[in-house]
Amino acid sequence: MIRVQREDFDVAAELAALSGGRTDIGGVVSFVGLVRDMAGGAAIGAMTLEHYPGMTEKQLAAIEAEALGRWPLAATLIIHRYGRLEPGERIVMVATASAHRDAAFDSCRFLIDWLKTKAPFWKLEDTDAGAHWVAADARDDQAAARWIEEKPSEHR
Amino acid sequence: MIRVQREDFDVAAELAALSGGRTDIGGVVSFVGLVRDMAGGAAIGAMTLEHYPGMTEKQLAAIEAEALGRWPLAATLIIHRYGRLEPGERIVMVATASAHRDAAFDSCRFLIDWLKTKAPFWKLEDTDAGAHWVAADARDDQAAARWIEEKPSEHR
Amino acid sequence: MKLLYFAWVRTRVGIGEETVDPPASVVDVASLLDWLRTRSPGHAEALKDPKLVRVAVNQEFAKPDRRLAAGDEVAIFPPVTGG
Amino acid sequence: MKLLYFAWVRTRVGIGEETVDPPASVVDVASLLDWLRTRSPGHAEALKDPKLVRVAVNQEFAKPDRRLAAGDEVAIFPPVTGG
Repeated sequence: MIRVQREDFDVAAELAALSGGRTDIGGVVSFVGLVRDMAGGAAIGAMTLEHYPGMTEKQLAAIEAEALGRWPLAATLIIHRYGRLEPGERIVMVATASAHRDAAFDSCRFLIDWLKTKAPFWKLEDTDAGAHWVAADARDDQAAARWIEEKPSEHR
Repeated sequence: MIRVQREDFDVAAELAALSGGRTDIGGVVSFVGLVRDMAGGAAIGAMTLEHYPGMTEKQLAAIEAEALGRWPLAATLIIHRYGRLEPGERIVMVATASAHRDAAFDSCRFLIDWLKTKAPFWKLEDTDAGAHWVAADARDDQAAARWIEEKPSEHR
Repeated sequence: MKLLYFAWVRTRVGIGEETVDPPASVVDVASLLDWLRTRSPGHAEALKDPKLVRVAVNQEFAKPDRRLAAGDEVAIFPPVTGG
Repeated sequence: MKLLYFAWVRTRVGIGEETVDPPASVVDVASLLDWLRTRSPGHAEALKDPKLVRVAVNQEFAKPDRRLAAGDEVAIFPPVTGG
């Protein structure tokens, strides 16, 4: 499932919905991304996430479909917020459930790595040095490229 | 933090406690392990987890300390249940919080991989073919060995 | 042709979207960017280095040689930074 | 010396723990296992292949050459299967 929303989300309820009532799931891996109060040495007062409505949903659905094709997953979830967020607030949650933990770990990391380089979101940080658009991080490109170059680890 | 308990736990409350009120955490990765209703083709009615009180806590604390030494983590959590558990019930939760997602992912996987081979728990499965002690899985040894042979990936 | 701008491309161009009727010289993404740079100082500033921007055509990432048609929705933006 | 057994080692030995006073020949983990096998058919069955069991001395994993003292707590069990 994918969701793009301004509002916060309830991690517990989301995880419960992912595995609730099912008995074929051995492991659930989740990643929750939060706004930090520091970036590159500058204090952040708040952050505004802009996105491209329409394309965002398409890209997230494509990323989710790719994960479902690569790993034997029982369920997947991507939630991404937009709008103004303060330090400590949740930005994004990705989670995967599988019979096997390696599949859950690999696919969860894949989701966030690809999302970081393929989903049309942009961060505007309000810092004590003024507002500025966050620059893309080459390490995110490397993290995403890992999933092109390497085959997923053997399914467990 | 480590906890060994018979009772279930509340994933949401645990995650909230892990990152709550902090603004230096960029990502929280969690793994929740559940009882599956099938193992090696046999239907499982229930499972009983035996452990070695005293040594369990020591081993979990040592595994947690190792993770804290290897990665720049803001918080870590290991909860492991014992006693009788039915399919769909939670067995274990490990979670790590860090400024950087790669550290959170690597350390969370490290915690569960090492726990699987170093924490003194044993599973007795009630299947339709009778009760039997689960055999150790060589893949778990391989997963744990990864963290001996490889250095953790570069901190992000 | 509908154009959308996001993040610092938007702030430099000065508008979030516009509808344009490009000349016949505009056949693909690369030639669209070339033409757009002539439209205003803001466009020129935002698009001065094509390597710094990404383009999506009809909500799919597109390369410079992607052919364009009159009804396309073309979005121009910096490399993404979500997650 | 306090001995603890877990999982199928426990069920094969038939008891979860016992206190023993081993002979002088027992100096390390390996010689303890050798001696224990002589105590009962259950012990012999549980410990017949030392490679199949793991040993902890004072709640730390121990190798066959780990030296033992009278007050040690020694636990014998199968490879762990938690998580």
